[in-house]
Amino acid sequence: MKVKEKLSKELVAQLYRQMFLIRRFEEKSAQMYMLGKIRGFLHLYIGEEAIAVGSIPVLQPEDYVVTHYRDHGHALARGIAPKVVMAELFGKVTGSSKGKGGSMHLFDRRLNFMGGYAIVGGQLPVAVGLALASKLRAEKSVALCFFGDGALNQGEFHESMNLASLWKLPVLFFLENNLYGMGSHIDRTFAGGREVHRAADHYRMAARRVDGMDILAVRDTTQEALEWCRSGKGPYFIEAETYRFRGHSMADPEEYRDKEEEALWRPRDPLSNFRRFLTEEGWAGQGEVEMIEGEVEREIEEAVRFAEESPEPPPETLVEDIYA
Amino acid sequence: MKVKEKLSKELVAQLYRQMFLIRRFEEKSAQMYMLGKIRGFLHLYIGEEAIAVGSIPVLQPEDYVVTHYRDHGHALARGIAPKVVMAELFGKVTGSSKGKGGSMHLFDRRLNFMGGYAIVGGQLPVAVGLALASKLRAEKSVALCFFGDGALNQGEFHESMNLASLWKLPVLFFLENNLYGMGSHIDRTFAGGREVHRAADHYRMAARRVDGMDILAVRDTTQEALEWCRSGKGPYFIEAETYRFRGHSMADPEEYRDKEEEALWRPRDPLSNFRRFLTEEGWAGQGEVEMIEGEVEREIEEAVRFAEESPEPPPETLVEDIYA
Amino acid sequence: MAELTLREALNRALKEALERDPGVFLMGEDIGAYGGAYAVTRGLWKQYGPERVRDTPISEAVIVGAGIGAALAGMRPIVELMTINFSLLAADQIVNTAAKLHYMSGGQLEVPLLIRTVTGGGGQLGATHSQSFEGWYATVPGLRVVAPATPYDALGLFRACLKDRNTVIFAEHALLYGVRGQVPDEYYEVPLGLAEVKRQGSHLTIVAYSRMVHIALAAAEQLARRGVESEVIDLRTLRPLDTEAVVNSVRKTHRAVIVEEGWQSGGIGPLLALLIQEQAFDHLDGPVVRVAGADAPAPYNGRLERSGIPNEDAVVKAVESRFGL
Amino acid sequence: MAELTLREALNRALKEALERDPGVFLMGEDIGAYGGAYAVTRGLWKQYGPERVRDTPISEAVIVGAGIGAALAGMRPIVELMTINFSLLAADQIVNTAAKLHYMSGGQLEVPLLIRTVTGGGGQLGATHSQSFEGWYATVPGLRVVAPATPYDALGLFRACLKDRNTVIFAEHALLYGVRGQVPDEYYEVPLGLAEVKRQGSHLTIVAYSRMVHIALAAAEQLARRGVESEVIDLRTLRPLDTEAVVNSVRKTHRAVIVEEGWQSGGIGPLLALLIQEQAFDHLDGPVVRVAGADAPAPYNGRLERSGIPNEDAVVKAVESRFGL
Ligand SMILES: Cc1ncc(C[n+]2csc(CCOP(=O)(O)OP(=O)(O)O)c2C)c(N)n1
Ligand SMILES: Cc1ncc(C[n+]2csc(CCOP(=O)(O)OP(=O)(O)O)c2C)c(N)n1
Ligand SMILES: [Mg+2]
Ligand SMILES: [Mg+2]
Repeated sequence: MKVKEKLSKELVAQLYRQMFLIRRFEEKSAQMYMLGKIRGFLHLYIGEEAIAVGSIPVLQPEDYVVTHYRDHGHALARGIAPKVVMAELFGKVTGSSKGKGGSMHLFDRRLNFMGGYAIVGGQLPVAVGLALASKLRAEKSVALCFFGDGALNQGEFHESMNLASLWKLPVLFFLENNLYGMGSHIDRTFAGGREVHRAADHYRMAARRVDGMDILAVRDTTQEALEWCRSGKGPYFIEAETYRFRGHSMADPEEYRDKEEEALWRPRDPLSNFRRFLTEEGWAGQGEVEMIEGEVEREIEEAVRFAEESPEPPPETLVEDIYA
Repeated sequence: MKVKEKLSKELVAQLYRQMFLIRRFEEKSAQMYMLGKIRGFLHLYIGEEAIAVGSIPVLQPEDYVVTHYRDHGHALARGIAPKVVMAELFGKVTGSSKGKGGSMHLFDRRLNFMGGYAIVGGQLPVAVGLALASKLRAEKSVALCFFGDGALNQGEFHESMNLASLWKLPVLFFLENNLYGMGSHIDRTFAGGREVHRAADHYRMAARRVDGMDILAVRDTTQEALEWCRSGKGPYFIEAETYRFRGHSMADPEEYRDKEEEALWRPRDPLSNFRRFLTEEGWAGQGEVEMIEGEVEREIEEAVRFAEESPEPPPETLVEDIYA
Repeated sequence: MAELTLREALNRALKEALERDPGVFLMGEDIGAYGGAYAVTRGLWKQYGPERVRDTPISEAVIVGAGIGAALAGMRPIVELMTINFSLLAADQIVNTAAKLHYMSGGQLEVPLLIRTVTGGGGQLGATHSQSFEGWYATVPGLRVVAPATPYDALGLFRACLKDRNTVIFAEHALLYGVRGQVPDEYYEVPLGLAEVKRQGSHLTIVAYSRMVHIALAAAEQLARRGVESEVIDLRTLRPLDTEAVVNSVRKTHRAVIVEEGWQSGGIGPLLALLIQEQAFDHLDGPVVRVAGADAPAPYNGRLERSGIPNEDAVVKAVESRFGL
Repeated sequence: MAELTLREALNRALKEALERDPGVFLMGEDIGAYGGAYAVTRGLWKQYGPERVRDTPISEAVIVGAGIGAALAGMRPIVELMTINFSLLAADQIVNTAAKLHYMSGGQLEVPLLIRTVTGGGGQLGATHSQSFEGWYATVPGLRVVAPATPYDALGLFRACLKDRNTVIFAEHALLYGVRGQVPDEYYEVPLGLAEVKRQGSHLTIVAYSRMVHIALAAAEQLARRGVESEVIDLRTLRPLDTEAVVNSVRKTHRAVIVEEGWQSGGIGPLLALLIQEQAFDHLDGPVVRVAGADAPAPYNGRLERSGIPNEDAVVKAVESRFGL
């Protein structure tokens, strides 16, 4: 049931633009963190951009996205404006949560971006409920739920997989397997071996593994999975193999990964590879690519300026929005 | 790696005696419940006796047993005196927990009977810890952990399976699959289908299914599994297919099982079948069997008398044993 | 008017909710085919079918989490946690997710989730099955906590909860399901955050909620026989807490007794005592008195268990010994 | 004597425990190769190896449950829950199992399990990562709850916990790890259940624990400059609670202020206020005053977050406005 679509210049440029945007956004965030403009925990998505950009743009507006605390990439791919995300990281009232959520807790109700969840595994049951609502109302919405390899060992992962499968709910479980949960390699935390998508077998759930560094493969697999979910066949599980090029968070001493492993993954950088694909396969000229990059650079600068200049949330907001 | 042992008259008589003891104990408990001598929740083990008696007597004294709230059978099979269990059900100070635990919370430290746990799935992590201690001290103790099909969908089950397998701990996971968790049939709660022992595949754990109504098959499988665990190969998962002949608890309106299903299981009654095996295969004469039964009847009567005549726990014990 | 048990009042509440709002659905362990562990949902599965009255696996975390998700998407889920003891398995979803999404999203998301659950002891179910955690949930900003004492309040509060846009812990006491009371046929609501004076009096104020309201009323009856008139206040809602009603009464009576089933060291009583003495210190004739459950896990033995739960004698004795009344 | 940070004191405590008792082992998320999220276990994995310093999957329930099992079997597990926020995922094991096995078994079983965890806010981590649940755990019979404010107390209390035969929640405040203090080279213990007067005074009593002790001391300093002498009591242990020490001080000073970081409606403060007014009512010049965190989830924004956590000015202001001092 391959759904490989015909690529267009516009599409390819658009995808590159989004990946580049995330990369630069994250690099800028790191810089702002060092400057003390951003505080708390900051988890970067660098190296994993092909997943968010390969999958989220395939969704319809009525679909839902939930994810973990490493959520900037997903938020940007869903269309939250960079300046609104940056303002949130700066803790400003113009941020997506008026400065009250922070990096790990991004949301946009209008975009059905139902959030970054900072408790490992905590978003999975929520995704099941979003899909349940879709099914009960006989809608076509699918709940796309991202989580890391670390979440595999949380009870909530299993309870969610079981219920989604049992009730045939349109959840697309999307594992971002970057091999590490903080400093722990998956081989030291998960007893099931490396074919992690086989976790779905236990629940008789459809599953596939995909190269998470290859944006087109991710896109293709996501389309296939969404079709499956929308057709009422129940949930689907995708395992994307990927790697984070930075530490777990800005506080990570990074003493646990060996340099050889890192070196093995570097050439798989989804961004530079897709850039090469664009230019070498004739989808875009060097000039066009640089134009995109220039635009993005400016957008990021503008986002920082916006965040910088935005006001802090007024004191009374401390006790606002506790109850609806 | 079959370990089928040679049966002896003594062994066979002993096994029958224990099964009959549990059966009569449970029937008497039900009666005492109707009389208001026992209160709270009371879950009977009738129909499942072959599991506890097929497995627990195979253990060594240094092995551990943990189980759920349907725990009378396991407690008796491990050797807690019927009168001590009955006294606990009566809430008397002579009971295994001085009347403070009740039916769902039986314990005997000296017998390494580490308890009845009344939170579905709650005993599984504890079993993992007992096995961890065994491994850390390089002992041979195995933790035998019973749980029901209802526990399969609790996160704690999965977290426990994963950790036990990851760390190669000597846990014998023993699923009493009686097809129902309260009023819910397994097909309505578990997405994985009927080959439930395959749940272990996800954790690369050794597993087997056994006829839980056949005490010798249970015994054989348990021996095999214990050998596996003791040899350092890690945990083992046994699924025993069984059926409870009574309601979930004494409060169960029993409106959810159809009579045909019940009728299908009745002929598989582990007790009457083993009785027939004994007499028909010449392991014991009718007279011998009746003698055993008579002894057990008297032991049960004695247990009730003991429970009846024992004193209530003194008032001050309300606030005793909160801290060690 | 009809005389209903609290169980019947709740059953009516659920039926009404299912009738009026297509967004309402029920979800929980054995609420369908089995009829509910405490038979509150009896009959609803047959009438509304397994799509709207959903039996779930024993998976408390995802039951609550799926309720949150469905609520986010605009449905009106009513989730049953068989007892509040098991809610600990869903505590993360309740406290870290349901209670916080509205705030963390800067007001964008709403989680109108109603969590019905059974609280309290006295049934000889032992330590793991006899706890009262509603007081703890009442400490969590973002949650509402409701605990009715009568059929009238149960139905009226339930309706108010359904209109509320936040997550509510609706705690039903296991031993109150059989309690009877008059319930109007016409629609009415009992607003959240409004305590009720269940008995008027001028000598002292007894504050309670859920089953302890009945204990307080019985104690008041006993005290009245010797001329001591107690005002009995039923909190009904633990969060928001109607401090005003309590403080006003204490300003009048000058004496306060708080009766609570849970552990001495927990519950809503300490907070209420703090607020009373903060706001009515100069009106108090003596310290705020608290009568609470023993600071012990619940024992199975019936006599022991009862000795650890406040009864009317304990309340009367406390009034005598602390106030010399 | 050596000057150590609280982190170093705890690292020494862990090392010492591993040295002295072969039954001791550590277990938790990323406490080994990574060195601990807050670096408390740094170096131990290299020194004691992966068998005794065990990295676990992210599975809070089984981490605690396996600790319980190992403790039952006679080992001396020390478990780290990365933060107390995540402890909700293990709340069932802590409250329904660890706290109850001794009681439910009629005294047969013991669960000498030490659970280290990080509490508190102030790090701009947002609502899910900035909570203080130690006060709630302190309401649970069967548990002990400890929350040190200084390196000296951290090491001394840790040793006492290791000798105790019960499950302990050992709550370390994220913002105190860098705090320095003198720590004797010789062995000493700080007994559980014993508060300490950290500063003597006669005009009022300020009670606090963990980070708020430092706030209380700073406020006392400020008050002293205008001649108001505060007695500052560090509870150190929330369960058992040293009510006596607090009440004795209040009997002397006639004024009590309780400072706490957590939500207004939760924590140990309300219980303490209840007990103070119960046991020292006639000695009080006015109501027991409480200064606590805002009754709101923690916001990310730093200025907002700080405005919701008591600081010395808030304490001083409360003393001024409530006592006219
Ligand atoms: C329940 C819980 N336990 C622990 C943590 C601390 N923590 C935050 S992220 C993380 C690692 C998660 O790894 P993974 O799921 O693989 O996601 P990745 O960071 O690799 O994207 C841990 C342990 C947490 N946030 N929640
Ligand atoms: C966490 C939790 N949820 C719900 C319950 C209520 N409950 C008690 S037993 C039971 C069914 C368990 O079924 P199963 O595990 O199959 O065991 P069986 O009764 O069949 O032996 C339920 C739902 C509980 N005790 N604990
Ligand atoms: Mg990862
Ligand atoms: Mg079952």
